[in-house]
Amino acid sequence: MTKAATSGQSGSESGAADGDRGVHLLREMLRIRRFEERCVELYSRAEIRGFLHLGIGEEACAVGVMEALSPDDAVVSTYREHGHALARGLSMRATMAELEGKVEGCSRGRGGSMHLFDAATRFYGGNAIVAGGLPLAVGVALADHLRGRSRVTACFFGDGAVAEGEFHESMNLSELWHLPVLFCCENNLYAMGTALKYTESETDLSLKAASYRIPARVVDGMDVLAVEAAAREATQAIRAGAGPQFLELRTYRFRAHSMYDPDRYRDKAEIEGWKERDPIPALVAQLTASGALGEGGLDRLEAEIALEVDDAVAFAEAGTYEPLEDLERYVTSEAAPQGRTP
Amino acid sequence: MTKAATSGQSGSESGAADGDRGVHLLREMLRIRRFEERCVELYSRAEIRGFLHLGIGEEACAVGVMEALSPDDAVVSTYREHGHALARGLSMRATMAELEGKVEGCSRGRGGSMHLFDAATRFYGGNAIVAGGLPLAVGVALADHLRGRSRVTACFFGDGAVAEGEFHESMNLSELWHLPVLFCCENNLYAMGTALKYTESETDLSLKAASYRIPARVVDGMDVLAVEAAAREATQAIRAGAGPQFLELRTYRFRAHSMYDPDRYRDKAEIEGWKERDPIPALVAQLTASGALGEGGLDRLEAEIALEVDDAVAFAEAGTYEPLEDLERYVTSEAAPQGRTP
Amino acid sequence: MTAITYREAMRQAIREALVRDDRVFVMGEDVGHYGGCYAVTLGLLEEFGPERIRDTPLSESAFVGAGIGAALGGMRPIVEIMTVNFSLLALDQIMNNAATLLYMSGGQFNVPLVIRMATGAGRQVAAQHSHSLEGWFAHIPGLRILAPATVEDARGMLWPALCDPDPVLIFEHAMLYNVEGDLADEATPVDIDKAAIRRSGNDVTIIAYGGTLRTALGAAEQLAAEGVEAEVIDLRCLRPLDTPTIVASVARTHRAVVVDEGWRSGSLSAEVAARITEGVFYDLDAPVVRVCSVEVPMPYAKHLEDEAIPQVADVVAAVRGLGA
Amino acid sequence: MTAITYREAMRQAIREALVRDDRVFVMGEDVGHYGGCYAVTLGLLEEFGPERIRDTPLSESAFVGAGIGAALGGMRPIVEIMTVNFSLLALDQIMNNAATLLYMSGGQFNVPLVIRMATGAGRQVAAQHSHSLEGWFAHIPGLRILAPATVEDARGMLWPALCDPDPVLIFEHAMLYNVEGDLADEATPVDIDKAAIRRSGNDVTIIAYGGTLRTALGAAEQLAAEGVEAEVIDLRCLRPLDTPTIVASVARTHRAVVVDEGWRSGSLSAEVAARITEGVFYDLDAPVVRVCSVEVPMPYAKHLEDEAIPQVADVVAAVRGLGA
Ligand SMILES: Cc1ncc(C[n+]2csc(CCOP(=O)(O)OP(=O)(O)O)c2C)c(N)n1
Ligand SMILES: Cc1ncc(C[n+]2csc(CCOP(=O)(O)OP(=O)(O)O)c2C)c(N)n1
Ligand SMILES: [Mg+2]
Ligand SMILES: [Mg+2]
Repeated sequence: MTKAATSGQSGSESGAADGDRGVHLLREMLRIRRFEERCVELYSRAEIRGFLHLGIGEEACAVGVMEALSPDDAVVSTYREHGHALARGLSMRATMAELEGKVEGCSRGRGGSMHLFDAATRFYGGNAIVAGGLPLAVGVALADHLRGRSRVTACFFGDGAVAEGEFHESMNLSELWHLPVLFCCENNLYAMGTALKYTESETDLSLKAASYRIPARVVDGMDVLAVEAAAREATQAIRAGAGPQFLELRTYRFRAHSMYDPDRYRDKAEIEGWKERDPIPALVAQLTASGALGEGGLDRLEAEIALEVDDAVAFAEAGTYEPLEDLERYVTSEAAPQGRTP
Repeated sequence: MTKAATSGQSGSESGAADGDRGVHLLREMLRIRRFEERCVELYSRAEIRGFLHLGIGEEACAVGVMEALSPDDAVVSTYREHGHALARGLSMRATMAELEGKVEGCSRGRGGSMHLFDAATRFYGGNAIVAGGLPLAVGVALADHLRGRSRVTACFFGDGAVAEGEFHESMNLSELWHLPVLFCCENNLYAMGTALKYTESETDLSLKAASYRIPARVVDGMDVLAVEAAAREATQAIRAGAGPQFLELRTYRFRAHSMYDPDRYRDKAEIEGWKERDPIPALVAQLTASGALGEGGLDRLEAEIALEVDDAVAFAEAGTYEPLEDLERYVTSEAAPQGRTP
Repeated sequence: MTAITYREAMRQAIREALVRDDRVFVMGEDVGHYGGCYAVTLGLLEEFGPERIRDTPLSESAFVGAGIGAALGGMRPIVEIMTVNFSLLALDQIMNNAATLLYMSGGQFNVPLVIRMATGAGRQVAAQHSHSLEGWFAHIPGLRILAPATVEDARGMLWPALCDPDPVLIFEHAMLYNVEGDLADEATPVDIDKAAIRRSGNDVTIIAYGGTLRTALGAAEQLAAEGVEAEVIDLRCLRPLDTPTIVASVARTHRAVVVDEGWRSGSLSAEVAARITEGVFYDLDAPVVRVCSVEVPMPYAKHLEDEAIPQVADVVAAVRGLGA
Repeated sequence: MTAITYREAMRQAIREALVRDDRVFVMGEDVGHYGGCYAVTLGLLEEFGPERIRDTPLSESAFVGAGIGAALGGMRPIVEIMTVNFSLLALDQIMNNAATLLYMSGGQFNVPLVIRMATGAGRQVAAQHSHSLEGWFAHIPGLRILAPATVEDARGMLWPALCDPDPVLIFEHAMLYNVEGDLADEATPVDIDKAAIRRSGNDVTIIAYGGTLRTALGAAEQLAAEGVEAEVIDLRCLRPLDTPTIVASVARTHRAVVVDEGWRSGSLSAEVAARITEGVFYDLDAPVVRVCSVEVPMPYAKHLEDEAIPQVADVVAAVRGLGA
């Protein structure tokens, strides 16, 4: 791939899923799906509060990209990040506890749905300011560049974020300095209730990348194998020193923007049309056809996942609340600068 | 011209200047040049203070664009705006008085060099925040659009401004809403001491416009006739309803960024090379060759302009300082909301 | 009198402005097809069309700047920023252009712009969505800062704000949108220069605004049961502050408590306390007490959030501490 | 002892940090090829190369955000924002990321970042280049705000700032860069937690910081000639404020004047006045007096600018007004 941006349905012929790996991808998507479905229930029972943004329908994006990352790569995400977190390896327990505001949560219950964090997996959040994570990702990648570490920072954001100045500044900076950032734009066609055509004069987002000389790949975000293939190509290019890469993942959220959203602005037929492209049944069909998913295989998967979700909910419900005395902990670091050596 | 962006040296075959108009353009450029040269003297005598940014070498941009505007069009400019102001029709007196901090100045001496304003010519400043004027220009154009007025808003900014998020947001918004903005990027290759190659991963700025679907023209900014021709094409397109247009004016500042700048970062040879393309001698030669500038014509022009500059300086020096009692005037409007009708 | 919600009052005010003056238009994220993130503008797109109810891209700086430009161009824009949290992205435009152009141009270019935004905590939306930064904006010369705390003010402040030749920012506490109140059937503009005394009393003055007014009134009620009569002042206009009203009250009560949801250090409460002290130092029985938010990025968990923001009990305790 | 300028002291401090710790790097507009808009970083590009002295595009939000990210990634960035005026464009990153990540992540991600910027008026650079917004930043939990007012502090504050595990913002008043002072040949880090008493006295306490320290000291000198001994406190650290030092002094002098170049309403001076009043109300002979900037966008003309910002005479008059 040349330095100049290229686009096209690269990586979209997704080839057959080979056996175990296919099942693994399916499991990861199902985990997210079932987890989020349970979130809906918990929200309606007021166990979860605040803003809750679900990625139901978009699981292939999270799972496909994470497959292409190594443990010491980094992830910067948005407020619609349950899928990214789980696929990245955050425990379902800590994630659910977080949503329930318990101190056992991955952010001690201070973050909630929009602010999942995990140092162990280099998951840098959970950012609720649209496009606010992009400069951060550039910086994390800059640190790797300066230390000569061969790591990738994957940065997720939506189609709506592309209109923000920070998108532009971050794209430019990353290519200018040739930093190892994988920009993952989850284009679900809407920013809250505003369709892409009302927010971008040029709706082909891969052309934006071209104007920074960043190679772009347009990917079917409803096909986890296609996403994985494109993400692998892109991360390989990054590790080979090609600088930042841009993935436009064309996807769709099946549910409303948040639990507050009556979803007045989308056509029922449009939603139904996209549901027919649900990444999960699609992969199930493929794996069944190839024999990778044998007789009763899906049921076993579902049963395992149901157990995991139940366990996560039980963990969260058994969790405790951070004591009020700790309210002011971590405004600044606990380890006072000892002898002031950095 | 199609909706999709086009670029290329459009309008750059500048054709011969026909007689009077050519002399007029020359006069305007000379007025700016001599005015700014006098500013240097006044600065060294401490009559002018603060930041002083000169456009010496870039006069063709200001004069060429203003020629294509009508009186009821609007202009939004930067801190390097003496040329824009004078070419737009601000009086040299009021401009010089402003630089000397006198109440007779176009901004009552409150603005100084970076903040020239003039309601009569719809000159909306003088903005010292890089790229800060772009959203403003979009808004002025939006007002015209909403009122159905066929007016153009010309917005000047430098190559450095292109890196700011506001550039991106403004370009997108203007095309999305199809607003009558003429974006005039004075690309003088440096943002203060930082060369374009250190600030943009894609240094062909016209490609940026393409990613918003804004038609772009790359113009020799050292050729006033080329600038004028391109600006006329662009304003005609805007008036015909084609939406915003982008001009990249390739130019150069002969002097340092500001009076504080020791200009360590540019090659002497590079500066000399560009000086050979000085727009003023070039036009003089052309007009002399065509006979439009007859025997002694240039000397007469110079003499007239010298008088005008002298007069402006005398006016400024005879000016008065705003009384201290008025320090708090115009923080808010004087006309208190009468009966509160807007 | 009709009982309506704060949200509905705000919507009526916007609707009225759109009807009365064709220079008025609304612009912001999701104000149109979505109906406004707090549903304030619901139905207006259908009634007034997309030219006057303009959905914007996520470009806070550009669309606020465009509002300023449109005001310069003779329009009367109502720009909605979803919440004050996102206004940080537009602060340069607000401070360096909206607030400054008139002065810097020597009186030539005024900016008749209204910017509305939600503010405040209480909904468990955590650290990036719960700020109370209106005190910051009240620091900026050239702006008028309004904080409607009642249904009447939500209904009546917009028109005078639009009539102001200079930029006006309206802060609507997000917890108020669902609150109901009685509104006179004949809506009238309210005085946007003056603080309002929401309850009279002689023992102590409690000063609040926006979201904390209800907290202050709740405390006053509880105190009344104990025989302490608190006067409750609703600042309403945070810039310029109506110092005379505040000072006159404290001169009478000799004690003051300021309730402010902003982080304590450097909050508006400090300015109010300083003005009271400057104005009636020798009448004060005790230093002005400030009840503010704990200085933490807002946590998600309910018990922590409750602990972080001023509660009725905190105000009651503060008054008791004054020995009133 | 060697006499050096504030600029040179700052440069030495940066140089030392670059030498001592290879995780330190400098990034900002024109820090490299130009040498820094105030020439603070002059020569460092040549010495340390473009990887460690990084010229950035005009993208305040992105490069500040990148500094935060690099700090998360284990580096110790020194990010230069040319002046506080342009920091408005990066405020979202500073407030919502730098100041908030540690808390919001439940203690997992600290941000060891230093941001330097110039601040203040006095150079006739008018309304968009003369702000004093450090008081605003002092409102934000999670940040440490420093204002070196002397050559020693310019030299000695950076290293401890870099050693702080959390974000530190350093405000350098632009009028100080050319000021000379004596510096001990063996430079030592300074205590970035404490205010400094720059002059002792018992008649009145004058509190200043950054650019106004010289104004305060000038006033103290003039007052001394009249027999009034002023104690002058240099706040140095604007967040957290060293309240004990301030309050202890005023408890002794019974009178206080705060000198702050910020616009009066909602400035840091209000917080300082409020803390003094809260702390030693019954020891005060008179309300705390604030000497601040007039609330105008800064005008260009010299006489207007001088009138707008606190002068020695204003401070002297304020002290006299206190009857000290
Ligand atoms: C700077 C900013 N502006 C506005 C919002 C409110 N908001 C939250 S999500 C959202 C839509 C974002 O859309 P997109 O980037 O496409 O992501 P999606 O929600 O579709 O995943 C908006 C407007 C915000 N959080 N931050
Ligand atoms: C937001 C902002 N950042 C930084 C500056 C400082 N500054 C003033 S002019 C300038 C260079 C701008 O370059 P360019 O846009 O190319 O315009 P030119 O000066 O070359 O005409 C810089 C960095 C500023 N005024 N505003
Ligand atoms: Mg979207
Ligand atoms: Mg330039």
